[in-house]
Amino acid sequence: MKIGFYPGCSLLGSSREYNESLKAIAPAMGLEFAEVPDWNCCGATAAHSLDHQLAFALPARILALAEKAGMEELLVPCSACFSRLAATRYELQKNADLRKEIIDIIEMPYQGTVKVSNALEVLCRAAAANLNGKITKPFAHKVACYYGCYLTRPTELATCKRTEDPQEMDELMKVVGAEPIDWAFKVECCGAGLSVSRTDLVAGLSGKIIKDAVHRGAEAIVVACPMCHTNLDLRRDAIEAQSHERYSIPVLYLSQVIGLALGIDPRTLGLHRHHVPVRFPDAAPNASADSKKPELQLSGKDD
Amino acid sequence: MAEFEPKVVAFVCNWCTYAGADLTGTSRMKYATNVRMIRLPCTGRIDFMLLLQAFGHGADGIIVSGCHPGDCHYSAGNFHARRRWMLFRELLDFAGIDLRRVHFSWVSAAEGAKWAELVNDVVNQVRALGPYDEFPKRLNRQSLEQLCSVEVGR
Amino acid sequence: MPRIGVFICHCGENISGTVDCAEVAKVSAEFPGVVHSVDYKYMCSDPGQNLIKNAIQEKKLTGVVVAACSPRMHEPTFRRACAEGGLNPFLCEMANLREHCSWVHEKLPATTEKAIDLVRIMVEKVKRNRPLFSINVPVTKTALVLGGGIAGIQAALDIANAGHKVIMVERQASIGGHMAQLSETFPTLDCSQCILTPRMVEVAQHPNITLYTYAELEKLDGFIGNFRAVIRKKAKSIDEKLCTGCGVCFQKCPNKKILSEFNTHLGTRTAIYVPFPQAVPNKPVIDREHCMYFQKGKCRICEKFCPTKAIRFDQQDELIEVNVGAVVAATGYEVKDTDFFPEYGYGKYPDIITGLQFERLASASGPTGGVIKRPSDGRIPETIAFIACAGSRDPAKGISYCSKICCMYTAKHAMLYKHKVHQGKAYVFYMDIRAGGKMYEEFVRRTIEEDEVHYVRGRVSRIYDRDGKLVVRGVDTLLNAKPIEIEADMVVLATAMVAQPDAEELAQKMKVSYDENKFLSEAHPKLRPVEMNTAGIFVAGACQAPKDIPETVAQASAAASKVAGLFSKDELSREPVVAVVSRTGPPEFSNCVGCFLCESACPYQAIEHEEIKTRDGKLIKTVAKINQGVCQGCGTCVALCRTKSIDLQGFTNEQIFAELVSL
Amino acid sequence: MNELQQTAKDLLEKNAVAVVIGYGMGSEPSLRRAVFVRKPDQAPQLIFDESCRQNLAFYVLKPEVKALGKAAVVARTPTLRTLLQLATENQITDESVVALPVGNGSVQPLTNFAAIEQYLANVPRGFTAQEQQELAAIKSKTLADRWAFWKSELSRCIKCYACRAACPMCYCSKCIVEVNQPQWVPVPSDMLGNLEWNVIRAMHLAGRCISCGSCADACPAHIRIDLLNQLLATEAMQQFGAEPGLSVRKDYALATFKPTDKEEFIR
Repeated sequence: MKIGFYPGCSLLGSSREYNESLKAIAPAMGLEFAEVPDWNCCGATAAHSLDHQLAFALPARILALAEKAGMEELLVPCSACFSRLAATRYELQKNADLRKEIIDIIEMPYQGTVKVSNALEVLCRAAAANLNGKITKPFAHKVACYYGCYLTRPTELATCKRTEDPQEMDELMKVVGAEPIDWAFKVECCGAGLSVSRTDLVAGLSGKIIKDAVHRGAEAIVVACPMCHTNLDLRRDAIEAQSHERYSIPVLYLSQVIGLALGIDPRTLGLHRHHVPVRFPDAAPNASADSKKPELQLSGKDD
Repeated sequence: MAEFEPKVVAFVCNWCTYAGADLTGTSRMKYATNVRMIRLPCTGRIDFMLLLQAFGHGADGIIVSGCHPGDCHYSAGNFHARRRWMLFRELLDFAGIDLRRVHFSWVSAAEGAKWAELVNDVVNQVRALGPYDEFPKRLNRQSLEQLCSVEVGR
Repeated sequence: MPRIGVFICHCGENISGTVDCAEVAKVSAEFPGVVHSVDYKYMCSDPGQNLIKNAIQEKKLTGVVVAACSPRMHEPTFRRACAEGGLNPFLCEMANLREHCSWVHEKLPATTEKAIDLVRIMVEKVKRNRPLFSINVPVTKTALVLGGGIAGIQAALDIANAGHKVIMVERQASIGGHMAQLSETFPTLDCSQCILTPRMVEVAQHPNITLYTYAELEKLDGFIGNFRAVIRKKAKSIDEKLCTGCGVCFQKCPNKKILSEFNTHLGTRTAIYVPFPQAVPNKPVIDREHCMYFQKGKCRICEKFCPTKAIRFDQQDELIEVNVGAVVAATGYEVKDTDFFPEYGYGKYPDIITGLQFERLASASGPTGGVIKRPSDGRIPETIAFIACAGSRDPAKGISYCSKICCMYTAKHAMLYKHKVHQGKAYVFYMDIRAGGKMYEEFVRRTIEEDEVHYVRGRVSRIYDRDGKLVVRGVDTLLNAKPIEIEADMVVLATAMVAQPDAEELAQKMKVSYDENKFLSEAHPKLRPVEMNTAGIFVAGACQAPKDIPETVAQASAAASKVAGLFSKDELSREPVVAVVSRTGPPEFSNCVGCFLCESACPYQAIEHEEIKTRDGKLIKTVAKINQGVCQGCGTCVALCRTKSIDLQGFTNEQIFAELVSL
Repeated sequence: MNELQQTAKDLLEKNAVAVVIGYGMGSEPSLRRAVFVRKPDQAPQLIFDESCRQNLAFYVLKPEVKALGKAAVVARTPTLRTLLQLATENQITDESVVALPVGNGSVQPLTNFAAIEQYLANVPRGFTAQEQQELAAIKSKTLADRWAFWKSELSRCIKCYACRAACPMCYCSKCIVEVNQPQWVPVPSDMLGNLEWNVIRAMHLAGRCISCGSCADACPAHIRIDLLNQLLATEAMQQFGAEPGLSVRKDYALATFKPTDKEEFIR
């Protein structure tokens, strides 16, 4: 299935491995991505708290470009981008006056025909259709599925059904052989955009999430959002400093977990880029020597 | 020639707007004399044909008014009426009948002032539009009287 | 030929101040059909009314127009005068010269012209008036009370004590309702069962009350004074006449692990059971879904031990048809279960309970004998958190209303807990404290000040488990909006009061309206709070909106007095302003084509199907028929009817056309 | 024999129906007329092509046709919808009529309402682009032009009521134009009466009209009265979600309401 693709800034920067792993698993999942030409910033996280029009105009331009390129569905892996694009589509659908106003600003025709999808829903759908029989190395570990905020809020845009206790990622993880744990912080706030400005707050909030996952026996935390990943992975030192505990639990993108289960080389999946070393796949017989190396590297952004 | 004085017919429900107009009276508020009220139990009773009949009998403007949604004495008559009005208005507009001559309103039994304002406003608007000569008329009392007087004159 | 009399009132100077009444009378005299036209200072005075009465007789009037004040003021007066003068009262109409003319216009020729027009309009209308006669319907002086909670009990007793028959229908095996489940009642802390059970017994023993428990309303037809109800008596599987209520059967019943509804699933019962020891009637029923004999075909132990041989496994549901004149709906409420709250674990934590469950824990007759214990492990909680507004006032959860009783019972719960567990800590999370009621605010203050319950103003965002504790995460908005966390052993949610799950179905059976929350709608929120928009059906208690016991009892007594008022006459008389379906001669017999599109437009479900048959019983056609006992005369069907087969007496199409033609 | 003819023949042979109402050749090659086939060997009279436009559903209600016994009716999509709408209005009962759907492939007799509902669920609906354009063209005129347009159109009306006779939803035994106490519509054909008649007709069909176009086809003066119906059908659909004739559910848009119906025109 061919599907539009909007990487946004993080998939080219801090979460390159999300991008890499999505692309790596795409063929097996029966997905083909077409990047939106000439795309721009989605506006997150500042625009909507500063300028109402700008907050809608930026995503609207992206959607208009996707429309122009003949796309029916647009995969937006970053949850923040997803939220902005989906919210814009929703508001413009509801409010004809606003739509007119925004069309005037972006000076492009806009119909709202492009469906905005996040990685979780696209991968769930693709897994159901295409993964059967392809799992060669079941990811047999206890995982804490962490949804964060944007996949479940606001309810009008939520793609998960039980928004306070979503199950979609848990089900997907079962498909690739993992054992999702029942835990309390699936949809708690990680601190998100305060990562840089108030690292102390992020350390507190994300610390609680990690603590609960660890205490309930999770071996990995699975996420679908670059922001969550940054806070849980990159801010680990700050978290440990504040909680006076050490946590070795790695944080993986769901695409990386699927990739591992498909037997894809960890380096291809970008596992070596993580701050917290990833010890998967653990000494499996056909694991390449290469795949063990990355865990020694710290946030190796060397290529 | 004296200024044109329009004839405005108001179809009102007994429980809200008629009572509201009573309150206008007890409060001694003044409004234009041009309005003639047809009292009905409920806006639900107002057949759309009555409006055309009013135009056909010389009305230059029409007011239809009843209870606010939720206040209907019969609990839902006004909701049913509102649906009919929605379609009827679209049809009149499509047929080229000037909707500035047909006004819909909710006036409660407590809104004496709103009634006075409404009547004045509609009368002023219709006065500005002039007599509704475009709309074909029936032979009615006045035209009959005119006819009679012509004959007598002969 | 019509002979119309016109009477112009000066109303002192109220009308004559701006309208030239003599001129109006003079012009009116010339209208076709007018044979008498006078003006007078005060038409509503005795001499004024005599003018009308005399003219009716002397001039043989066939219609009267009184041009005076608003018909909403004096129409009854002048109609009565006409009746006394020998004219059908519905041949009298009023032109509103005061409120709609003299008071709202200046003294100008146009004002007098308008007055003349108003008279002319009414003359044209009254010419087409037909004599109408009040509609009399007999009244069956028996009331049907649906629901045997405190609302139904109060209403039934009041009606019965007024000397009328009452049929009470309760769907559970015992009357008593939710009030029987409560421990103590605010603000006096008197024991709920102690005040309720004597009333339950009174119902059972009252000579005027017939009680059907384990029964439901199946069907309701008819109209005010003349309802016909079908009641389904579910099979109790016992012969009530033989059963003495000795209780041997439920002591012997082997299936003892069924969760008790009365104990809110915190205790158990047997398959043959009475819901609680003080049940009325105190005779068991067999719950067939859990009875081994009904499920597996073997057992019959109760039958073996029953000393009076009262067990009847082959008993069938029984349908009873009764005629009643009035219905009181007192079907009560439900509370939302804890699984309604995703943020509090979707009901997965056993120590998060509802307020109603807490009542059972606190009740001396409850599953723990009144000791507050955790359902999970039976430990006495050292810290307990109460969360008010669980679901209520939360549009995101679809419940935007206030459940009204939670502030008070939460205070009561916290107080009871502190009385029972002195060293325990109690927290109450609240949005606002609504303690409007006699001694209510004082009660809450006592909870806070004397019993030292910690009130935290803020919402709880999440509850999760950590090391055997329930972590309650919320915010204290009074402490600079700081997030707070409490490690509790038990959490009590004051879950929203909601309509019964089948409230909508019941409303449709009774053909009454209900609101978006499925609570039954009263006819007018202020002035007709216990009547429903279908005449003859009344409402009491929490099936109409959340309310506490005193309010429920007050409403039930009010409904009972309405019923007693209705039953005080043998016949009901009402204005004949109703819709009628016209009938014509053969071959059509009626212009109605039986499309019945009017049926759903009628706010009162007054439109019925009538079959026109030949003499030998062959169906010619089915046409609409208006039930005149039910019709309130709004005329919505009249405007909808394409063939104009329906007309509204008093406001006929002909009359309104005549008014328009006379413009 | 084609499928339609064969199906009709089978039905008649099996005595499943007493008459098949369908289209046959008219007095001129370009014309079609309704035929009532009662014998199996007459089945070849039945034809169906682009020119067969009349909505045959209304024959089903005629006493003369009813007297023949159970009928099968050759049904284009509008006819099928008409049958369902008539059912919601208590004019025909289930399994009293067999519909022979034409114009969408196989002619498989639909013997009950459920089958018609199911069939219609898969048929595209809504107005064609051309119909929408015609409506938009009038709407885009100025008020005065619209008035002038309809005045000139309606002045040609001779009040023959062919529109009524052709409309399957105009089944009232006594139409409002015949109600004379009071006289709702003046008898002579004058502008006011013509306007009133057409407004009444459109309003009475609002929420019930399934837009078959038979009224306009029947008009000898070629007045586009179907546009009035189309306008209200569009409005009823947009404002109330009314789509008459798709099920036997009683949901006449003007006999129900939503408290949230739009009312910005009411002050």
